[in-house]
Amino acid sequence: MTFVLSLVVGTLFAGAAYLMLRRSVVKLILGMALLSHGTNLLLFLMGDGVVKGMPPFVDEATGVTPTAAADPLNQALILTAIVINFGFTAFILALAYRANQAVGSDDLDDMVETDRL
Amino acid sequence: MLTAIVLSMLALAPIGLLARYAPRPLIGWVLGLLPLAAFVGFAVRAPVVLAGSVLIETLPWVPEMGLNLRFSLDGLSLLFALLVSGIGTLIFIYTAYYLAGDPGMGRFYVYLAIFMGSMLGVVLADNVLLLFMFWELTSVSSYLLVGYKHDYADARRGAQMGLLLTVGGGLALLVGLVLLSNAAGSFEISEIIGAGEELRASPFYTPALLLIFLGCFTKSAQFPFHIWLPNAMQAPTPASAYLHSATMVKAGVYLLARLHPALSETPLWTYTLTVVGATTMLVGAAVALRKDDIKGLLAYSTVSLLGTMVLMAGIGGHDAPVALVTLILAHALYKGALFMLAGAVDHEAGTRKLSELGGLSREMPRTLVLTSLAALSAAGIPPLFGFVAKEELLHAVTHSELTPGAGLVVVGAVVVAAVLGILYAWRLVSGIFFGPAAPRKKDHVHEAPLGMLVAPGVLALLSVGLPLGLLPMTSALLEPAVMAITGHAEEVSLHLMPSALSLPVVLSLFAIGSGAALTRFAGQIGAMPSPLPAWLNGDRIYDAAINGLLSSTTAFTRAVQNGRLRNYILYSLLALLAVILTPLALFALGSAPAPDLSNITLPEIVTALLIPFAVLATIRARSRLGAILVAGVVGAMVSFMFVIYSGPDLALTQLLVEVITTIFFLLVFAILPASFERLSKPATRARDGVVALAIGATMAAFTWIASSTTVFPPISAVFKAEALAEGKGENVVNVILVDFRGFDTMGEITVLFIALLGIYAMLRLRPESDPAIADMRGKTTPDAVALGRRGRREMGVAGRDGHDIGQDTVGEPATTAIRSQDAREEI
Amino acid sequence: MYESMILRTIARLMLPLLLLLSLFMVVRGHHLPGGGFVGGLLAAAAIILQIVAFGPDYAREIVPINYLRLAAIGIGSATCWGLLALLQGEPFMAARWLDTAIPGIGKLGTPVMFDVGVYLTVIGVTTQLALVLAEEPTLYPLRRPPPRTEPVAPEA
Amino acid sequence: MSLFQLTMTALMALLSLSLGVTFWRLLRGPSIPDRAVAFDMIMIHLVGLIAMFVVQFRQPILIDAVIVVSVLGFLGTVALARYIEDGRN
Amino acid sequence: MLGLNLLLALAWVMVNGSYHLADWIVGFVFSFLVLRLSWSTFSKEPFSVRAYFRFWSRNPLRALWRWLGFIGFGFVEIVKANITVARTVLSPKMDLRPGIVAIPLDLKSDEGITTLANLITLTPGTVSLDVSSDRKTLYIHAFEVRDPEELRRATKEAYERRVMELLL
Amino acid sequence: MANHLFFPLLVPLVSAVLATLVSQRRVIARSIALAAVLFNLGYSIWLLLAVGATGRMVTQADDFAAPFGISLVADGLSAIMLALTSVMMLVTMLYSFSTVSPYRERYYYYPLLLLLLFGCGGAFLTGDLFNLYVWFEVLLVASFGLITLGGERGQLEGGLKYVVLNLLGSTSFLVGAGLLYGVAGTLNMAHLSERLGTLEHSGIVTAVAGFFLFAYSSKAGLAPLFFWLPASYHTPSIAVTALFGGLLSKVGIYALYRVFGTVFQRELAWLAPLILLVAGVTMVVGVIGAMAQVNVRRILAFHIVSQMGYMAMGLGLAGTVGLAAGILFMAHNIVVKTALFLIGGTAEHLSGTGELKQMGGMARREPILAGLWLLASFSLAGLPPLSGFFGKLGLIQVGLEQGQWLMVGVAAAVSLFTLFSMLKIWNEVFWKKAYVDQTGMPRASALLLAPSALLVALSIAIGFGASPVLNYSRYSAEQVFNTQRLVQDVCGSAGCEAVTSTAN
Amino acid sequence: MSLVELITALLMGIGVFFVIVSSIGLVRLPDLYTRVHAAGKAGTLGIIGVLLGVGSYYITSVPIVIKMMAMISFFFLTAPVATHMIDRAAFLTGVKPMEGTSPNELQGRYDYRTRRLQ
Ligand code: NA
Ligand code: NA
Repeated sequence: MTFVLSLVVGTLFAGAAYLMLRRSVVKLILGMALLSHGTNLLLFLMGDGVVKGMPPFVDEATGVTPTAAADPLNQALILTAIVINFGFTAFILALAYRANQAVGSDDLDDMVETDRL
Repeated sequence: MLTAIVLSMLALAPIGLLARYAPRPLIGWVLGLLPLAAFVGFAVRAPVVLAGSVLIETLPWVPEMGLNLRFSLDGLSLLFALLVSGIGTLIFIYTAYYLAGDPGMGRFYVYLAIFMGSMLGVVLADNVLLLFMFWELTSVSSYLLVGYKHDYADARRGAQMGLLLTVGGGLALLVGLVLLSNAAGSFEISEIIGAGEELRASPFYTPALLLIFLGCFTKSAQFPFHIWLPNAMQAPTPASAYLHSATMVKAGVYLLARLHPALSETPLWTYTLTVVGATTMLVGAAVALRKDDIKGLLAYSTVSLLGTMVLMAGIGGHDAPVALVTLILAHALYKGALFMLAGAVDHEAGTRKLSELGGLSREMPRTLVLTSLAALSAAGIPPLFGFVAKEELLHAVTHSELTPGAGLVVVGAVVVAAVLGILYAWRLVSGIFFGPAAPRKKDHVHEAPLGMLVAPGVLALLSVGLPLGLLPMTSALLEPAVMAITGHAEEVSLHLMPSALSLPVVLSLFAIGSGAALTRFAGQIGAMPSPLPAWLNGDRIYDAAINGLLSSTTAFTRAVQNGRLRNYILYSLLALLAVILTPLALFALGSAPAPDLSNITLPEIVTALLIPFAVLATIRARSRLGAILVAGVVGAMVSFMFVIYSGPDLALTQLLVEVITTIFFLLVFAILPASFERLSKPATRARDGVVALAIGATMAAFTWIASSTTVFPPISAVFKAEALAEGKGENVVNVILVDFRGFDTMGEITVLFIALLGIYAMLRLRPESDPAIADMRGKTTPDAVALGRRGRREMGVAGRDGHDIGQDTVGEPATTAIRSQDAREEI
Repeated sequence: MYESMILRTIARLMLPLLLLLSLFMVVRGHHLPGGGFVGGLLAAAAIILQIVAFGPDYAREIVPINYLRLAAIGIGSATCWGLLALLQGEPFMAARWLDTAIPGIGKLGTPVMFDVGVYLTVIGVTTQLALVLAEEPTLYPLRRPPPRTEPVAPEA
Repeated sequence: MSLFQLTMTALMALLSLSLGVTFWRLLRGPSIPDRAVAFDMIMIHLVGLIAMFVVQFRQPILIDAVIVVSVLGFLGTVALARYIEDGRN
Repeated sequence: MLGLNLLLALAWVMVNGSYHLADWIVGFVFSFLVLRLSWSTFSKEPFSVRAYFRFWSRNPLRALWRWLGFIGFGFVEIVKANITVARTVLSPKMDLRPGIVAIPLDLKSDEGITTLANLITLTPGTVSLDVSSDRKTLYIHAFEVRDPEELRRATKEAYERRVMELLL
Repeated sequence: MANHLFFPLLVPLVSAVLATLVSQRRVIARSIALAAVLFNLGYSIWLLLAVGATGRMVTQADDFAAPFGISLVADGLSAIMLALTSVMMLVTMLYSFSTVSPYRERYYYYPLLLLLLFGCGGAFLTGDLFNLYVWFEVLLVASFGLITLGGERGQLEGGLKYVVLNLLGSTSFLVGAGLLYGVAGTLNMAHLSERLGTLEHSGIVTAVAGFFLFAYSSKAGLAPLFFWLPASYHTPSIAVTALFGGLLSKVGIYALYRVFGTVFQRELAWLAPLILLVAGVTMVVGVIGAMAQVNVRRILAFHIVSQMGYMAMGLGLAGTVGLAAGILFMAHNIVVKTALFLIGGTAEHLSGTGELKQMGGMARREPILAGLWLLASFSLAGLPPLSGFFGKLGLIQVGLEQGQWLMVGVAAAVSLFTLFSMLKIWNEVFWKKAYVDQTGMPRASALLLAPSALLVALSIAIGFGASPVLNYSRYSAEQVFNTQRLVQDVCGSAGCEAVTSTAN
Repeated sequence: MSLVELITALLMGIGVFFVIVSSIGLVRLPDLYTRVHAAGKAGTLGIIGVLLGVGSYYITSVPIVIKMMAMISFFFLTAPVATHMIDRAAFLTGVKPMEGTSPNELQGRYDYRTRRLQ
């Protein structure tokens, strides 16, 4: 399944790249959302193998975490990444909205005044 | 002591500001004490040096880089040090008269003092890096002096041209010096000179030498870098006299002389210097003859002389070094005087153009006398010191180490230059003082104040005095200098009258005779149209280069930084591909294991494959909300993957975040145009598609390879083992988050918090909500005003709006736009 | 915006239930899926539901808290629990546990309290974001930019 | 694999196929409310899938996830419907 | 509100699966907390101890009984509705005669109207579209509208009456 | 354990929270912020001395042992960066007091600054790769807030580019960290360097290093990833521009030095030619952009890019001496760049515009400002005896020793072009006659001049004290490269791998 | 297969059946207003069936049973609200009912200015 999921990661990144190359602000943001999904899934596959149905919890009966359980560390990293990304997505949303408002267009090619000579 | 002199000159530079307050021109005499003190300091040490010793002082500064405050005083340094401080004293006095009415005189003195300190540093430094440092400082002070009258565009241009050329050459020099030092194993000049044999054999010899030449040629205004010097005449005359004639421009010559013992006597050295020097000599002389502006004329004559000096440094032979030091001294004396006198004329007559002058002999007799003395010396007429120098010069070229053919050419060139020198000297004197008087620019032209003539007077009289009685003393002064150049003991005996009718004497007489004969045609020669095509003009080429630089950089920048985010992203993605795909393809792709497709159930595969479909749908969506929704489904499916593959916390968080983000999206982008416009061309889409596929394939390969190669066991086993015991929790992931790696979580909630602060400010602080600002820009919208008011209310600043806006400082673009607009309208 | 009485009735009912669920998530988070983030997001979702049903103004009145301050306080309290160890000469955030479990809640220690800080921060941030975004005027219809007079440069 | 687990796998497979069918409606539209319905149904499918996963892999701790997904499905659908009301599609 | 508080506390302990006194207390405190926070969604009057101790219903047991009956009724209706839907959806040729019908309401309370609307949605052939702003009309969409008047009557008869027994 | 390492993080954090709560009372917010910055300044100077005297300091966040928990590691490089951060923060904060509008101040200007300080501190102190990512994001989002604070159109437009392109870099960092964890199974930099050091040559590791190179290069604005920088840096308040221009852009360089100096030491040798190429192109492209611009802050923004090339060159010289030269250059550049932005910003502030064409007359009107500018711009161009000379000289010397002729040539030539474009500003803003009537123009107050004067003095001091600074840079560079010692300092004398194997 | 498992499988089978019915309805039915019927009714019953299955599987665990009951009530309460919101949004945004929808007594009842429904 890791192989299939690797392909899925690839499609997420490909979609993200394509969307980010569009001119619409909305597509740009969607592209970034896909990018973060791809990253999260990629991180997820970097753990100690992909395990079906055995989350990293201490078994109540035995009092120990099964060694075969999924890797908890990369899950913790992904959680951090998800939350950070949440903040960023919100920020970009608000920023895109305000830029959209200030420029009067959602075409990124209309937002060239700051740096074009 | 040397260190003290140099550093105190620099440190005391600010006292020049006194000139703003004290009585003028008396203050010039007071400030003149500064260089005088230095002069005395060197004079006191002169006997020791003349006796053949070298004074060396060392203070460590940055020994790690080889930079030390190491100064040495040998004959060459002494000659220059005396010139710099001596002429400096005269210039300080002269300035007080010349700039008597200028409010910025204090500033001028500061620059002069900095220059003097730096120039002393250049000639005294015994460490290449230290030398370079002072070298650059002289360029900088020259820049400030040339640009002194910076309200004028020409002054700014002249200053900039000089700085760019000299600093550019300086950079080459720096690299060359570092190379040289690396080859010699030391940064101390005395040691480098000692390593001459090794240096000439080193593979770095050629590059180092060429780079050093570049530095020296730019500094000493050698063709084709000479163009900055005439433009530097925008400087007030004292600066021209001091820097651009007597001292700074000789720094390059000084350095060539200084490194002569170590680097000379190779064909590269000899012929480069000979060709460049001779060309400069002739070009300078030829142009000088055609100049209408007296300072321009003097500048080109300086160029010519500098060429001659470089020639002397190059041709080799027993006599060249003697000629070199004699020329340096002679030129400093008469050219310094000529500049100051030209300044006096300019000061009194209000113009520097020969065509607007003439017949001033009656109004300015003293000036006439002094100018004539200096000009005669410049023309090499006996019994002035210039003649002595020219004798030595001709002696040197006839005894050079060049091949006979080359030697003959050089002799011819020197004679031609000598003839031209007589001609432009004649033009100068006759053009100012004799002939028909042009309409006066000023009403009452009269003699310059006596104080203003003191300094040129001293120099002019020295040109007379040195040959008439002081020659032995001069020889004694120059002897150790020559020794420093040749690297071994030399005897110098200058003499006014040749002992025999040797070839040099004949040539000298020939030059004087033909020069005198041609004087009556000097005017015509000067008025001849230039034989060179118009575009072959240094100034034009420089301007064209600058404009070309500006327009090409503008075109390039416009093309690259074109404001389009998608292009930037494209460049970024391509760069990413370059740095990850290359090593992947080269090193890692081979290690990829074969795909393992066992143990996959239908629900897994269906839900996993929905993700690519949803991605594709997001791309192809024609409706925005549709795209947002489909992208949301991607998130939901990813969370489902987390559920299946044992990440329940991930799934929960991911899904919550997904839905809340989608709602945020709806909150601001809810009401949208129904569909996306097709903005990009098909070709663009195809290109982007290729890039996207490449990115996707690369990432898939990375994921597969990295997830299937585990070189080292992950450390996560410890977390599983310790969760309950150490972290008192059964949810290992949560224990990591709040305990084992709680520090990450700390940072992560801070990210959320900061994002909130930023978003809140972005949405509430609205320039267009501010009635005071928005009204002027005509951009107020009721919504924005309401939001701004709401923000202010929430911030607890309601009712203080007016106060705040009044205080809103100009740094903000909003108000500045208005301000500058107002300011323009007032004019 | 058209009001929906049906939605409002259900949203009202959901508020305490979802808040309670979020508390449950936090309390059980150390042992079951959940924790400060999930709990905080869930609580925020409960309030967002009120925003959806009633609009931001009324939602502010229903649960009258300054959420930005709540977020600040959340971060501050999370830091404070970490500081406890630092003041005793141990590294920041070194865990401190009460010896006996609190009945009904379980083991209490600084990591748990830290999680509560996270919970408060996440509620504050998410809710405040939703509120300010919901208070924005609708974006469209926008005035379109004036048509380009200059020719469009070819794609780079 | 026991008969029960086999049944569950089969049911899950059916449910995931049904999910695919729903997804088609999401892609197809044509109107935004159509997509909203599809979105709602997708969330319901997710709830179902997770619930069945709970049984098949004996993962009762995932039940909280089921609850959260249901809540989010409702919230998402309602918000979507709510904020498109002013649009003209 | 106390009743609701206790109910939530009960839910808390049951969901936690642990019935110690401490759990009850924690559940009660948490429930109180969330109820206090969402007070204004339930009550027009400001929070006070008196308002808090006011019970929801005068006869909770009877209300409970009625609710259970109502739920049973609803459940049966839902199953019937689904069979209808399944038959329609799975039949090869769908023959639909849909329509949107306005139903005048006798119910007054928010809860009552909402319950009715939900019930209508879950029962065969009809879906609630919206309630008029004056709360006097409920608009429904029906699969099969042969006679609008008949539909109006049947709906009021079958559903509104039952809801009115519980809520007004 | 050096638990004091938490203080420079916690003090700004707690102050930021407090300043948020009192943000509408500007005086209190200012005082809190100033106090926190002063504390950090004092602490970082102490740390600089202490690290110089006793060597690396280490502690473990959460008291969870390395390599499992998060290590905080202070070595020379961290101490230098921390000290410079504090100084720049102090200076820009002082400058803000007289230039930032009360509006912006109330909308969490000081909390954002403090949180930026928090993020920078964390980034410079952490010894954990993923934790570094978190700190990057903290300082990134704080910079987002600061760059858009004010809501002007330019800020929004530029901010969008800044945000999006920086997030691409961040994502690459995260992906790289994830892949590295997948391959090497750990996140602690010391442990990573120990583990990767035992590999002969692992293709996948080299490939993964590419992600980090991309990520940090894009943070540092190296070619061709610099576009966000000139698009956005001139848009916010002057103080913010100065802080970002001076300090923030260097965080990427810091990360390059740190991660490629320790974790990817082997890959650095492979990548050095590429890094040098990138460095050269960056220098040239940046200075070309600067020459083309006609606005004070935009010229300076492009110069940042150009100067980044020099710092990358320090890394590309792939060795202790090269890195030391790079560190020296970075220290110089942080100071001078901030100074230039403040001085140019002051001229802009007084003139009411930053367009060269509409400025002028400043040399006569504000001679002190002019003097400061001249010193700072000459320092930037590398004229002696200012700090820039030593930064450049160090790189040139090492470059020549290594036979990197082309690189040295480019570095030298670019400094000439740098001078050229700085002269452009000097000519247009200071020397040229005033474009408008300046009678009503405000005067530069002492408070406006003091921050830049302080920095210029610091630049001169770095020049005159180049020897100790260079020695400290070398000491730091050696610390960076000496991974063996790092491993021992972080995980104990047996090393991290020993800890891991006993724990398992 | 034990009794519990049998019941579970049965309930879940019913649930899955109705969910499938709803998704087929979603595809086959002619217009939005009719599709909403399928989603609102069949979807809800389907998911309730699945949840009942879970409840029956873990019948001995009170917390799980309670949670399942809570979820079932949640769906009863919320699913109709969701369909109502979607229907209304569709009507407001001008989604046309299928040909032959009669009567349409909602037509023209929304006042776009005052945002009220008569
Ligand atoms: Na792996
Ligand atoms: Na701990």
